[in-house]
Amino acid sequence: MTDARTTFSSPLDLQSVRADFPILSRELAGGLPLVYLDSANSSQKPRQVVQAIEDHYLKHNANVARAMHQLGAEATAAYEGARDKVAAFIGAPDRNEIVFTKNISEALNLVAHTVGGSLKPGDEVVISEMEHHSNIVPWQMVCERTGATLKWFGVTDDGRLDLSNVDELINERTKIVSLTWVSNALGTINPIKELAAKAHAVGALMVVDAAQAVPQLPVNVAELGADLVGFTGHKVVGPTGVGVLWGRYDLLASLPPFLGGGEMIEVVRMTGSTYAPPPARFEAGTPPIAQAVGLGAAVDYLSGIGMDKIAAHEHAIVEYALEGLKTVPGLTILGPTEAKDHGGAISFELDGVHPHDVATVLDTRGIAVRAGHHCARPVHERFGVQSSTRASFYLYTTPEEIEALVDGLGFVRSFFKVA
Amino acid sequence: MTDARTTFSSPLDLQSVRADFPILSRELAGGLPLVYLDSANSSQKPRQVVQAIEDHYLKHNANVARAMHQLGAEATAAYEGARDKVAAFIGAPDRNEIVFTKNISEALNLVAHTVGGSLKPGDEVVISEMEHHSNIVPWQMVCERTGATLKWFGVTDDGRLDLSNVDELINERTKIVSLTWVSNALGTINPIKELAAKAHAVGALMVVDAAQAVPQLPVNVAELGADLVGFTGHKVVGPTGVGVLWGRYDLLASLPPFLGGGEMIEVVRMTGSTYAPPPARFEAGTPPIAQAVGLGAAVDYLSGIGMDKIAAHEHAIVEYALEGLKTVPGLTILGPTEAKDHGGAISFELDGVHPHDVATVLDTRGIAVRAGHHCARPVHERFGVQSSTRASFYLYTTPEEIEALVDGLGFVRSFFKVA
Amino acid sequence: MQLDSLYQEIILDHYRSPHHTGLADPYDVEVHHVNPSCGDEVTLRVELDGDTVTGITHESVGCSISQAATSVMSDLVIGKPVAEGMATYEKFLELMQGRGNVEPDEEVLEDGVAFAGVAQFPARVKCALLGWSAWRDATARALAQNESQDAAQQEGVSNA
Amino acid sequence: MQLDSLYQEIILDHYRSPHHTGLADPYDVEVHHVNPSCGDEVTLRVELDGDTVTGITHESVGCSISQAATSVMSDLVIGKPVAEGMATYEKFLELMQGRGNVEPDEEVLEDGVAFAGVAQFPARVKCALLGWSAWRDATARALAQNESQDAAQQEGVSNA
Ligand SMILES: Cc1ncc(COP(=O)(O)O)c(C=O)c1O
Ligand SMILES: Cc1ncc(COP(=O)(O)O)c(C=O)c1O
Repeated sequence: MTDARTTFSSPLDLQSVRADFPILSRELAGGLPLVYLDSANSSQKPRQVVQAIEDHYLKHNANVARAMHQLGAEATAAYEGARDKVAAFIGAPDRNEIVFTKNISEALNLVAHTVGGSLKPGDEVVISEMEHHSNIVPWQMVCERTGATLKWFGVTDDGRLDLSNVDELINERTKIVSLTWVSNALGTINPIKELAAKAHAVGALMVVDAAQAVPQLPVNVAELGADLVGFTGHKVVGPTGVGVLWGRYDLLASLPPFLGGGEMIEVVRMTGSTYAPPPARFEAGTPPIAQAVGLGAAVDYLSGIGMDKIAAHEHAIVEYALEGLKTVPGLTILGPTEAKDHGGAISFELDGVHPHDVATVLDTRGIAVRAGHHCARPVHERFGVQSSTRASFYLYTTPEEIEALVDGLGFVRSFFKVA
Repeated sequence: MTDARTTFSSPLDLQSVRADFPILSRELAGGLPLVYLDSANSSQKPRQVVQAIEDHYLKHNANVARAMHQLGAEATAAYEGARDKVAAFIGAPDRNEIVFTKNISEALNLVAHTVGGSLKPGDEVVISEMEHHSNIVPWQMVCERTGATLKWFGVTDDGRLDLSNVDELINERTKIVSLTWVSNALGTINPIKELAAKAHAVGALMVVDAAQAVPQLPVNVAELGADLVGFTGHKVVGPTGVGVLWGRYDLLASLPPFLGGGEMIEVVRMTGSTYAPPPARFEAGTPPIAQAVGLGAAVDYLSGIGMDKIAAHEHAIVEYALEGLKTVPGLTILGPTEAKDHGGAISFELDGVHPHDVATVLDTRGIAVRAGHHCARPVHERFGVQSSTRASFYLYTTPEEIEALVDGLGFVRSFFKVA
Repeated sequence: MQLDSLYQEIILDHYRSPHHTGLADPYDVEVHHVNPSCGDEVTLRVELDGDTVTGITHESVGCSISQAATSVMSDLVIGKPVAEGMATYEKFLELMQGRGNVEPDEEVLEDGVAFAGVAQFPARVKCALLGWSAWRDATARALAQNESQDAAQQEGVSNA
Repeated sequence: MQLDSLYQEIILDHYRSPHHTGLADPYDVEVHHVNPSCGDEVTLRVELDGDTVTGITHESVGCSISQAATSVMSDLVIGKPVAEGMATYEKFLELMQGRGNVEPDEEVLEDGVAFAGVAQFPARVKCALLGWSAWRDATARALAQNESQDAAQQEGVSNA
C-alpha cells in the first residue's frame, strides 16, 4: 500500500452519514452488500429528502401560485421556500434568479434557446471537448439554426483544458462561452473564474455546467463571475425531475421566454400574450413542486454537513482511489492522475477487457460503476478510446469501498485471463 | 332538495377510496376538516403512489439506460415498466409511442416546436377559445416564429365549441388542429373524434390536450383517431414533475428532436450529432425517473378502481353539484349547465362578490376551490367576466362535500350582505 | 373571527366606494398592472409636481382586497413627497409579509392598518400589493421622464 | 457462478476470434448501428441472392457480448433464406427478453444458446442484440432495394 492509502483521513463521520442513506445497506442479489461507485451518474438520497417529499404529498399537496386556499398557500410556501434555500446554497444574490427546470439538460437548452436565439452568422460559441452531451448538442442545434459557428477548447494529454489557444478561441466574435466546471468523465476541475473574465473581456456571456460541481464544491455564483450556471437535483442527493438554472437577474429579465404555457404569462389574449418577469417567465406549466421541495431538503442536508467538509472528503477519497487504481496492472487513467483539481470521478481503461465486461464482472461482486462514454463521447474520441469504466464517489464513499474496487479489478483481470 | 340531489348514487365505495388519500383526513387551521374541491388544478395522491416513490428512492435508485449494474437495471426496469403501464392505460398500440415529459405544458411545447417547426406563411393552426394557456401560448409562439396563422373556434353561449364555421376553419391550409378534450374552465367535453376526422380529411394533424380527460374518462388513443395526445401526472393522482406525450410512432419517428442532451443522441461528434429513435429522441437528460414510477403506480391505482366507475362517479357528482349550485341565488354557471358531456369542473360567478373573496371565505370554512381565470383567460374574456370561481371533483369527492360548498356559498352571500 | 380580521369594515367600505377612481387628465404616466395568477388588473395614472405626488387615479377589476388597497394607497400617498410614499409602502410591505407578527403603525398606515389580517392569507398578499406596485412603477417612470425633460430644457433642447 | 453462466466459453471464444469480420466487397447494403447508451458500434454489410443471405461481414467496437453475438448471428444467418434468419432472430429475442425463464432451442440457435445467461443481465441484452438489429435493418433495405431494381428492370427502365 502507498502512503496516501494508509493515511486516509476525512472530516466526515462516514458511519453516521451512511446511516442516512438506507439504500447503502441494501442487499443485492446473492446477498452481496452494495458498493455504490456511480454517484456522478446519480447520487443516492438520504431519508430526510424522501421524507420531505412524502410529507409534502401527504400533507401539503396542491398546485402553487394559482391556488388561494390553505393547502395552496402551504404548497406555494414550500415551493418558494425551496427557491430561497437553493439561492442561499449557491450564493445567489436574489431568489428570483433561481429558475426550476426538470434537469440541467433543460436548463442548458433554455439558455441555448433564449440567449442563443439572437446569434447570427459570424458569431461564435465556445465549448470544449470534455463537455457532457447536454452541453454540446443544444449548442450544435442552435448554431445550426442561427448560422453561428461552434468552436471548442481541446483537451491536453493529461486531461486538462488546452488553454494554449485561449486568446484565439475567445475573441471579439465570441458571444457565448459554455463550459463544464467539473468534468464528469475526466474529473478535471476547470478554471472557470479566469475563463469567465476572458469571456467578459470580449463581451461574451459565460455559461457554466455545474452538474458535477455543485454536488462537490462549495459554490458561490456571485463570486464565480459567470452569468448563467446550471445544476441538476438528482446529483446533489435530491430527487429526479428537477434542475436549476441560476442567472444574473438583469440578464434573465432581458431574455425571451422558452416554453409557453400556464404560470409564465402575464396577459393571454387569443391575439397575443405578454410574459411574466423571471423566474416565472421560464417556468411554464405546473412546476416540479414536490421535487423542488425535495431539492430544498437536499441542500439543507448538504449544508448541515458542510460543503467544505464534503469537498475535503471527496478530495481525500479521490486521492486514495487514484493511488489504489495505480496499483492495478494494465490500468490507464483517463484525465488527471493527481488529486489536485480533480473532482470525484475517475475513468480508466483496463488492458484487454472491454469496459462493459469490467462493469458486469464488478457488478457480480456488488460494485456499481459506469461503463461506456458517460455521455461524453467526444472526449473519449479525443483519447482514442471507444469507452471507459468510471468510478465516482460522494460523501458516503468509504476507503473500504475503494479497496473493494481495486480488489475487484484484480479479479476482473484474472477472470478474463489478462493477469 | 331537487331530485338529482336526493338520488345520488356512485359505483365507488367512497369511504374506502378516501382512506387511500391521507391528506383528505388532514385537519386545517382552526381544526376544520378539508373539503378539497380543486382537483382539476391538481389531484391528491393515494398512499400507494407515495409509497412507490419512496420505495424507488430508498431501494432501487440509480440512473437509467446508461447504468449497467444491478441498481441501474432495477431503476431502468421500473422506469420502462412505467412506460408499459402508461401505454396500456391509454390504449397506445406501442410502448415506444409514450414520451415522458415534465408536464403537459412541455409536451405541447414539444409538439408545437417539432411539428410546428415546419410551418410556413399561409399555413394555419386551429385551436379554440376555451383552451388552457398551455395550448395557446406555444402555438402563438410558433406561429410568430414561422409566419403561420393562428385561428380558433369560438365558444357558444352555453359553453360548447362553436362548430358553425368548422368547415371554414378547418380547410386545406390547416396543418394542425389542437384542442382540449375536456375544458378545465367550463367542464365541456368536446367531440374530438369527429374533429380529428375533419382534420384528417384536409391532411392536418390532430393534437389533443387531454390534461382533464385522462383523469376522468376511459381513454383509448388508438380509437380516438388523434395523432398526438398529452396529459399530466399530477392530475391523475400521480406526482408533479412528469407528463406524457403519446404520438403515432411513424409520426414521432418523422419529427426532429426538441431538447438536446444526454439520452436523446445516437452518436455525438464535436462536428455534429445524430439522434436516437423515439421515445428516447424526445427525452433529453436524466428523465423524471421516480416521477414516472409514481405515475405508473397512479395509473395502476386508477385501473384497479376502474376508469369506467370513476367516470360514472364523476358524472354523478357533477350532476349533483350542478343541481346544488342552481339553488344558490345570484349564481351563474359558466359553460354547460347540464351534466351531459360535462367534465368534473364547474366555474361560476356569484353576483356582487368577487371570486377571490368567494374563495377566501370558503377557505375559512375548509373548502378549497380555485378563483381567477384558471389559466384560461380568453374564455373568460369571451363571457365578459374577469374571473370566476371553480369547484372541481374527483374520485374521492362526496355529495356531502358538495353540500358543504352550497352551504358555504350561502354563507358567502350573507357575509358580503348580498343575500 | 379570522374572516372578520381579514374583511374589516374599513376594507369593505373602500371596496364598495373606492376613492380616486376614474382616470383623470392631465397625468404624467399611466401604467397597467396585472396579477397573472388570478387576473386582477389595475390601470393607474400618476401626476407629480416636482417630488410631490399631486394626483393618483385608477380603474381596476379585482377583488375587495385589491380594490380597497388601491383606494387606501391613493389616500395615503396623494399630496405627499414621493420619498414619504415609498416609506409608507415599505411599512405596508413589512406588514403584509409579517405573517401576522408585525404590529401595524397606525400613524403611518392610517386606514392601511385594516389590512393587517391579510398577512395571514398569503395567497391574498399579492392582491393587497397590486395597486402599490402600479403606483411605484408609474412614479419611477414619471420621475425619470420629468428628469429627462428638465435636462432637455436646461440644455435648451425641446422635445416634441 | 452467475458470471460463468454469462461468460460461457463459447462467448469468449467468439469474442477472441470473431467470425466474418472485415468488410467484404461486393455487398448490397451497409449499415452502421450504435448502442447510444454505451457507445458500442457495428458496421455491417449484407449481400442477398434473391431471398437468400449469401454474405454478412462486419467490423465492430464493443464488449465481449456484442462482438460475440454479432459473430454467432453471422454464422446462423449466412446461407439461409431471409425468412429463416428472421425466425431465428425472433427465437433469440425471446430468449433475451425471457429474464432467464425461456428454455433455449439449440436446434435453432446453435452457439446462440450460450447467450441464455445474458437474459439475467438486462443491461447487457442490448449488447447481444446490436448485431442482430444491424442485420435486420440492412436486410430490409437490401430487399427493398433489390425489389425496386427488379421492378425497374421489368418495366425496362434502367437505373444509373
Ligand atoms: C386542459 C389543461 N391543459 C393543460 C394544463 C397544463 O398542465 P400542466 O400545468 O401540468 O402542464 C392544464 C392544467 O393546468 C389543463 O387543465
Ligand atoms: C457535467 C454534466 N452535465 C450535464 C449532465 C446532465 O444532467 P441531467 O441528465 O440531469 O440533465 C450531467 C449528468 O448526467 C453531467 O455530469
